[in-house]
Amino acid sequence: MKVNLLYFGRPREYLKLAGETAELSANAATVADLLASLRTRGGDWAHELEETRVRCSVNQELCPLTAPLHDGDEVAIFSPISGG
Amino acid sequence: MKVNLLYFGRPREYLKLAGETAELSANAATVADLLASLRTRGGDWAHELEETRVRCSVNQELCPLTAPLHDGDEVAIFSPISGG
Amino acid sequence: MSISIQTGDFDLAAEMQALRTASVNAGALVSFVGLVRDMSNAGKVENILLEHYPGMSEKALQNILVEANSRWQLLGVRVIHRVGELRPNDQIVMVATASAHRADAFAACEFIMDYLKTSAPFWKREQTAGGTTWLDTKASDVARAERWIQQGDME
Amino acid sequence: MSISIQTGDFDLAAEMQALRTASVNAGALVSFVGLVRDMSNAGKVENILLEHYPGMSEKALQNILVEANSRWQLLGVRVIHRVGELRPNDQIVMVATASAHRADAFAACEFIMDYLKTSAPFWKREQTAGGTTWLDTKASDVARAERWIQQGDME
Repeated sequence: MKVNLLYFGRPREYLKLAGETAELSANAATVADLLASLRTRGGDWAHELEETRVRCSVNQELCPLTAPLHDGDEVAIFSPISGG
Repeated sequence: MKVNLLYFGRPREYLKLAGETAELSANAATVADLLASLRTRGGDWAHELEETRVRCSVNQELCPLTAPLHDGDEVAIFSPISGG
Repeated sequence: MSISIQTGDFDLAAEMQALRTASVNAGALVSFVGLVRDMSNAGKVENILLEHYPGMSEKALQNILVEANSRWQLLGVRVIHRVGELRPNDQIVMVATASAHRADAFAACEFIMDYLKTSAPFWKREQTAGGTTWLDTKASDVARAERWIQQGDME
Repeated sequence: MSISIQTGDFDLAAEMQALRTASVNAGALVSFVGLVRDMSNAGKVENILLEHYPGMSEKALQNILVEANSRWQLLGVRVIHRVGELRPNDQIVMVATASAHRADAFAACEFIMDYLKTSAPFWKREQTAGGTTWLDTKASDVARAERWIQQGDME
């Protein structure tokens, strides 16, 4: 399945990427699985996408890393929010 | 003893008086005693200065009607406060 | 800390700008403005008359601000209370607080309003078609002020 | 209810005037303005960069305002959040509420700020002489937001 990935905050700066379309294996059932898969790219990816460093939303709703993924989801990966 | 009496709010309007110097008998030991003495003037005085209708301050501090009086005190009698 | 009791209107914008300028390294500004409502329990309000106790009103507000400063970290406080005849939608009162953090600015602003309502000597006389009424202290204001009571302070 | 996310500054005076005009029979106006502080844990702040998630940020603020309206009697709400590069003492965010009574106006304004801090997708990157840092969510903000949690709402 495919998801539309967006990056914000620290990962967006350090990975030098605002977004991408990710093709996931059927095993990547949750955001945590997606992160694990992205970390295999190594280097900054392994470091910046550690579970304790990131938060996520699926289809523009904040959710835990255990949130399930479905084909076509808009998934955003970001550092802890700090607005206001 | 003498006290400087001020009226504010409803009693000031209905008694048509902003203030006066009151000569009190030694029996008028508290604000409540002072009010009782003023009510003997009758008419609007008896009505407007009923204990449930008024609040008071002595020397510009809010206080209960049981507050003691001393010679030269500035005593204000007023309706419940309602600013802001 | 600055207090004004005045018949004239006030300019919230100018007051907030002055507070912001005077409050170095403030991170949070909170303001409250109270307006004359055009409907009351007695019907359509034509005007209100605001009376105060000169001398005591300034002192009472000053005491409230001293207490607020002792409870919260404030960088600035401004209070303006109007007196005299006011009409519906007119501004009556303004309380503005500046602090490094919003928790302090919010709490102090609410505290000042709650105590002002119940312990500062101001009186409102409301005029409707049915005549004039001196308003009573609201029970809800008393209850709000009592939330702030701590052992040993402001009896 | 009106929300803006913008790079430009805002005029608190004009916003409050507009809110007051639009909020018929309001008795209470409360505003909060958040400013860039010039000192942080990392030292003297040179600037901050505010990033957001276009689409989600508006939606998140809208959800917070809907929830505030369901909890309190509000006559008007205005939220402005700036994005882009800001300097010390610049305005970052404004929340203004109008209500018949101040309890509702105060509570809603604080609630909106507490939820905005913890659930709206904005990020701050602070620049000091030591470099840049993406700020973390403050534990105190999380604690403040949790005060509002009621059974059955906003999980």
